[in-house]
Amino acid sequence: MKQIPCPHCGNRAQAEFVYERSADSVVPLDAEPAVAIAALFSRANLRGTEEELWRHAHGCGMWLLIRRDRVSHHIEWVKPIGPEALP
Amino acid sequence: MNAPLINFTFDGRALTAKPGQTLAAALLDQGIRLVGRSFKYHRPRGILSAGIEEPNALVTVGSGGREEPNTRATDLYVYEGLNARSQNRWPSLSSDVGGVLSLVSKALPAGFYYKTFFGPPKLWLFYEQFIRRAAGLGPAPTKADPDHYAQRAAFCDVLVVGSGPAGLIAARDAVRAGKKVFLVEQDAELAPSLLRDPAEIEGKPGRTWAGEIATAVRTSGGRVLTRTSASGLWDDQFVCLSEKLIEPGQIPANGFSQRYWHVRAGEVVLATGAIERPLTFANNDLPGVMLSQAVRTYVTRFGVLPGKRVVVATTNDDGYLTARALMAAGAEVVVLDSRPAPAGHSSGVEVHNLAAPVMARGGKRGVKALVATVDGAERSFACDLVAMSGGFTPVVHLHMQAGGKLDWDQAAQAFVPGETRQNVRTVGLAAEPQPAETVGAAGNPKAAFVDFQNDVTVSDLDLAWREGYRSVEHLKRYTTLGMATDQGKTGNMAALDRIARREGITIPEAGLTTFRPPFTPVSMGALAGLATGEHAQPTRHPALYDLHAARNPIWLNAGYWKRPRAYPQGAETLAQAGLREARTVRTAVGMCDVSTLAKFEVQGPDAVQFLERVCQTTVGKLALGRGRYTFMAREDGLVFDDGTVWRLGDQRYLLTSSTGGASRMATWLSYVRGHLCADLKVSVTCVQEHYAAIAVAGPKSAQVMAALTRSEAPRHMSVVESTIAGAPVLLMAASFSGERAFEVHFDASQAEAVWQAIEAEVLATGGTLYGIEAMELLRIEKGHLVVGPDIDGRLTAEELGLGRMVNKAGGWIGQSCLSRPDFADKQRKQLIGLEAIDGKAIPEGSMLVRFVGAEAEGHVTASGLRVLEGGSIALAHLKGGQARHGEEIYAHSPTRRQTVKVRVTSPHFYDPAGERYRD
Amino acid sequence: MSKYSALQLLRGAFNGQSHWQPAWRHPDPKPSYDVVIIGGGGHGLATAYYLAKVHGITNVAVLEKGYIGSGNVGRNTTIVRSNYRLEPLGRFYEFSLKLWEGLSDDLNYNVMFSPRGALTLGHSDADMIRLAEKGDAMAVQGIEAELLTREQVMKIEPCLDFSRQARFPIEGAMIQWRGGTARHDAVAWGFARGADSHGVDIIQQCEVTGMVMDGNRVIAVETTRGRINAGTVAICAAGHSGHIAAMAGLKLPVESQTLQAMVTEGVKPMVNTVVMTQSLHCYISQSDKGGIVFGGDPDNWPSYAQRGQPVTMELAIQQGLALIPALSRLRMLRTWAGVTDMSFDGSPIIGPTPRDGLWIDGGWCYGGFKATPGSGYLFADTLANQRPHLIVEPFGLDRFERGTPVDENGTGPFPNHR
Amino acid sequence: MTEVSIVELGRGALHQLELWGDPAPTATRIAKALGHALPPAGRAEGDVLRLSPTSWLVSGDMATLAKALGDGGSLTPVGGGLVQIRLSGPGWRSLLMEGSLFDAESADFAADCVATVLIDHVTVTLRVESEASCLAYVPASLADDLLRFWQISAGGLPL
Repeated sequence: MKQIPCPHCGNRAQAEFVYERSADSVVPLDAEPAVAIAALFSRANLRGTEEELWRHAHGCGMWLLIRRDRVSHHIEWVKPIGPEALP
Repeated sequence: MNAPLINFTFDGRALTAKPGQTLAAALLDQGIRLVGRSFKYHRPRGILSAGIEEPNALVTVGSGGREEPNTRATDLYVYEGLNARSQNRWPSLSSDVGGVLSLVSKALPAGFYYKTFFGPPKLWLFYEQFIRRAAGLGPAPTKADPDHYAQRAAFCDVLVVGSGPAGLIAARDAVRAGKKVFLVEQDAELAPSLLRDPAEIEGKPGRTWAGEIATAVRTSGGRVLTRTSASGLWDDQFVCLSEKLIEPGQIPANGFSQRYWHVRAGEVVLATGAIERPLTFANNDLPGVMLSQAVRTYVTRFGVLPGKRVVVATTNDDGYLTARALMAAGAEVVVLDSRPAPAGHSSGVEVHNLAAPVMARGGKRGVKALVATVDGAERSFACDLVAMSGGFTPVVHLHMQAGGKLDWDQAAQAFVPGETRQNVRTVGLAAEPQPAETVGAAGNPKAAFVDFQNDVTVSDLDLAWREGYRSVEHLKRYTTLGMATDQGKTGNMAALDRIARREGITIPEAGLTTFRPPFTPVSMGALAGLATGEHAQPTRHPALYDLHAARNPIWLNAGYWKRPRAYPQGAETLAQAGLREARTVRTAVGMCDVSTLAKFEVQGPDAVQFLERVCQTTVGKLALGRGRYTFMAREDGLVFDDGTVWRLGDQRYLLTSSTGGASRMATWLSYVRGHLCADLKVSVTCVQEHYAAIAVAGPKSAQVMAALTRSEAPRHMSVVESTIAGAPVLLMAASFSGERAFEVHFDASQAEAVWQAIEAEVLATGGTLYGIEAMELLRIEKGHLVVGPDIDGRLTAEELGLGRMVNKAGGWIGQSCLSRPDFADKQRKQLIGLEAIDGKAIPEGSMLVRFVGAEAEGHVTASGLRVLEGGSIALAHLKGGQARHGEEIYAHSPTRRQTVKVRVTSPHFYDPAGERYRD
Repeated sequence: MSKYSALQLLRGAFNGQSHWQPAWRHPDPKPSYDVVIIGGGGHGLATAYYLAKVHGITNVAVLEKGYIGSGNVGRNTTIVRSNYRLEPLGRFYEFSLKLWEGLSDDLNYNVMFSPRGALTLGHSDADMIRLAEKGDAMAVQGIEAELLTREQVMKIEPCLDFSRQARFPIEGAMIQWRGGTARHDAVAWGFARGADSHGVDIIQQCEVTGMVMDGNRVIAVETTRGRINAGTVAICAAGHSGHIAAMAGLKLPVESQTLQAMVTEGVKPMVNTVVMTQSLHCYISQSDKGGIVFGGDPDNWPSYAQRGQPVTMELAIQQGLALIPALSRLRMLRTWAGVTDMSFDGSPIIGPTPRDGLWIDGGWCYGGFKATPGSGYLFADTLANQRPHLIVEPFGLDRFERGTPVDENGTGPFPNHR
Repeated sequence: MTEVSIVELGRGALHQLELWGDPAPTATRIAKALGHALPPAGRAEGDVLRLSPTSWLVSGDMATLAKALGDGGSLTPVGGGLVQIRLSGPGWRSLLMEGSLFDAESADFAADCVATVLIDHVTVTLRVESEASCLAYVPASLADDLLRFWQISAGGLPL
């Protein structure tokens, strides 16, 4: 049960967050088929550090980009994603 | 002053205990030594330890829903009325038939079951019944638990696990540094080691000193919890504690029997101490062979003398403390020390050096003598108690759970905590155990037990090693070593020692198995908290719930929601009520709660751009006040949801989608908005619960709406703002039934007024309430799809028959993945209709086959009937189905023994031209 | 190989069980093998066994970085069944189930396959329809399935909560009587002993660290015990498939996630079958030792740690206690976790890779244990004939880009949406 | 037993304010109209409560707000979907620790602090009103369940 520093809500228990997808599986809008298919159906899936998209589903609801070690679970950083926002 | 004695029973025998005694202490006090039977051979067993590591003395306590099997007598404080029963014996503890297994044990070595019971699986199933009945420990519970278990969060700067002197010092230092401290002790008393070995600390009696620190912890905002076990340590110092508010089987005063804590700590200090190791010799499992510190605990803390003639067998200095305590209590003591005599040392007790036990003699009534080698020669010592100490195993479980490594302490012959990546440190005897020697196993290896509860002997280890199960994990799994309820807390080191000797390596080279949570077993009830029984998962009540409830519907659990399925009249069955309701909708009018639909307000200058990404249909062409059917594709191009989109204002849209997919849709919209389209000027607000919604459907629905709103009802697929019963409503002319119909959406706080107004008008017009059952009949006949059975996430819009509605301009998400080659295959499944040729009901879910015996080419997704005319119809997925209209095939359900001949048709059975939508 | 039998055990009673031989050798790796299998788990060992036994290909090495059976074959909930909705899955798992039925005899190692019934509960009429659909799909394929009424379920599994106000009322069930459980470790050991007896080298403490390529062909593997040349390299390392495939420059349609399970202290028999449910995420059975074995959802986040999330398990227990209220006073004794290859349609991946000489058997999600003999047999056949066996053809690695996933749940490409 | 009172207040007239594009100019207009700035993350002020980086929950006079908002964002009625429950008395913080994973006992969680948290499977938005009480905004369909949870839990709070 990680503690995840939400840039909007502060430190919160992992149970409030949902992992959505790895950053390398984001299909950009209007991606060419080959790009979309590659993004959607293959993963680096590293036994190491990767960037991932999470959502603070049971908190502020915002999307977050998290860089994290998948063996130790250590979080290197968390960055907010989304529209421009006031502090 | 003598406190009153506590009455309890053991196997029906009325007994008494002194206050503060554990069941084990009380039984020993009463001279009861035989407490249980072992798992495999049903050997008679007594009490080995005085703590949570106990492998032998397991009992069942409590009654009814509070019956708790496998409770350790050493970890159970006697309470008035305690009713404890021994386990795994029949007919009684002293004459257990299962004991015959002891006699054939020679043919039942470790892993014997892998080598026999061959034959067909049914034969194993037959043998297995007997094995299952013989195995298991306590009785299987049968009743629901009447008690509550709380689950509670806590946050602290420092969590100290263990309240021995080292833990108390850590707690005191943290308090002095201004920290919020949690101090956790599994025993009922703080600093239990000071009850066993009273001492003066910092010039005060140890107990006083301990009490002062506890008070300091409390007054500085921290907490002190006794009877609390730290069972698991997870990422980022997240620690689960299980606190016994009352003893197992006891009736709680406030309804709560345990509290399970989820603690996030800044730092965790493990002052978890060490567990004494037994010595490995023949018959070391006899009642009356006990751990040395445990004996001392019984003597000093509980005032019980477990034996009068005692042999203390030790590999370390701690055994001498036991010898002294025993002598002070009046016992006759001999010490067997495995080590050579130290120079000039006098302990005032008969000591034999270079002495190690070989075999105990005795029976179910207990040990009678201990045979030992003393300086190479065998000698027998008559005794009624053996107190043994093979050194100490630090409790490193939580350290290891935290991802910590282990180091080897040669002097103590023990693994000690090494580096860890979490903010966790270990102090006291868990970090620096007392020096001790390792003595190998002695005596007949077949009777020398390493894992007491699971009956693993030295010869079992030898056999496993000989057969190639040499990794510790193989050894553990093959022999079941350390897999009993005590998780090998006492026996693992002896096993490692044996294996290292066989392999010719050191113990650290042999390694250790991984410790996983929990440290001590945790009640399932505590893990579930209050979320049990009918509250295991929340039930969602729609805004109109109470109004339905007053009308006594048949309820449907639809996911989390509770929805009316039909409103039967008189003795109507569900099917009868559903059909009546559907027919009334077809001929007059009906009303139905559709509040649970997912609803989103999409607003802003870029709302259309956003919606045309998400919806596969066009949105931009929608005129103000108009709406249309829409559907959405996943990124892989397959349709996953459908609904409607309405233009409420210039830049304001309402998007509805399926109830079951509501949270998935909310997440999806949030992803598209928040990540893919972060630069758009748009807001997407979930209004699923804000709007309650009532569908009014039927040829008379326009008349009903006109009467309610005192204005002409909007035409099909138009939306107007209006008022019903004084409440503002959105009136959307949309149909899911094939009839002219409306959805009335309104602020859920107006639920009662709006419902009652509509209900009065509907009933006055000869209409009815209808539920999901009728809704299904109506929509199937019309060929409307639902998410789940029809839109199952495996078909494209084209295959669902929605192709001509797809936005040809593209731009919707999922488009690029539809270019994958196999989607061009016209033999993929497609949505079609079916009608039964002989009128029989078409079994929902049945397989579509060309003939019985052929392979399935599709299946029935929804089955219904022609509401007014009768005749069975269905929706289905069929390979290449859109080109097979007119073909006759079979809907085949072997599980229901039904086979119905059906004709493939269009899925639109009712008013395909949509003429009924016009007034 | 000394034969296992009751008679031999009895003989042992008189010689102190001293006549038993090692179940497998501990050889050093040879410089070269016809087939090198990466991963000494159930699938790798089974593949080696059938390669040797059925196809006579015995110059085979199974490389295991730890000890054999240390991965998912030893960290599951031991359930064996073939009750799938989609035809390719039904066909595959039924093939496997048939092998299970003769496995103890075939291996001369009792894997304790216990067909005590795989019971899937339905909590609503809709659930019952979906169960009927699954049962019908099975039956049409010749896989026996039976729908049960609430009353029938009551007789089979009286410990369940049959009250009408139950959160998950029991409307009925589907049962596959031939489903059940097996002793997980015994499967690894039995295949290891069998493979070894046919000459296969099982090499433990031998981690593959790289692949040696000649153009597009994999010709050898680098290991912690040196380079080993191989005619064919077969990846059988589910959980770590992606890590291994990356050594050959491949990205897979797989994400590694943790799946947890737990067992309670043992009690006398109370759960007779394997209890699963159509709409919940917990599955419950009772081991021969009496412990109630519990599984739930995967942790739904990528992790290579064999360590789960406490709250995930608590959710599974909440559901389990709602189904069997009497479990409340039992105690959770032990938890474990495995790293699973979550594929992008929930189905396995078996067949060739874009690299010549490199084949894969992975993507098992949480269905790998019951697949063990079938996967081994069919993968061995695939390797021996250098083409996918008909039954595993639908499970090719390229099915995602072709557009033919085998998506049992229809939930699309993200494992955590399943 | 620690004292806490749990009172269901029912649904209220609430709107969700969302800003799009560059939020700064809109926020300035709104601040002028409200007489105070839009509260930052984790805070509430007056009738306005911050929900997320781009959204606020507001009650009171919508006309002024709508005028100030202009086309800088949206104002959407959401009050029908939320039931408000007031926890008061010395035990409210203690009660919020039950079935939760959030530190409601922290001194930092003071008056006008806002947090959306998970309690007994339910996502709840909390606003500290004062040391004496806290207001919870609960999804209406789940309010019955959460109320029951709180009522039972209140009986077993630790000292």
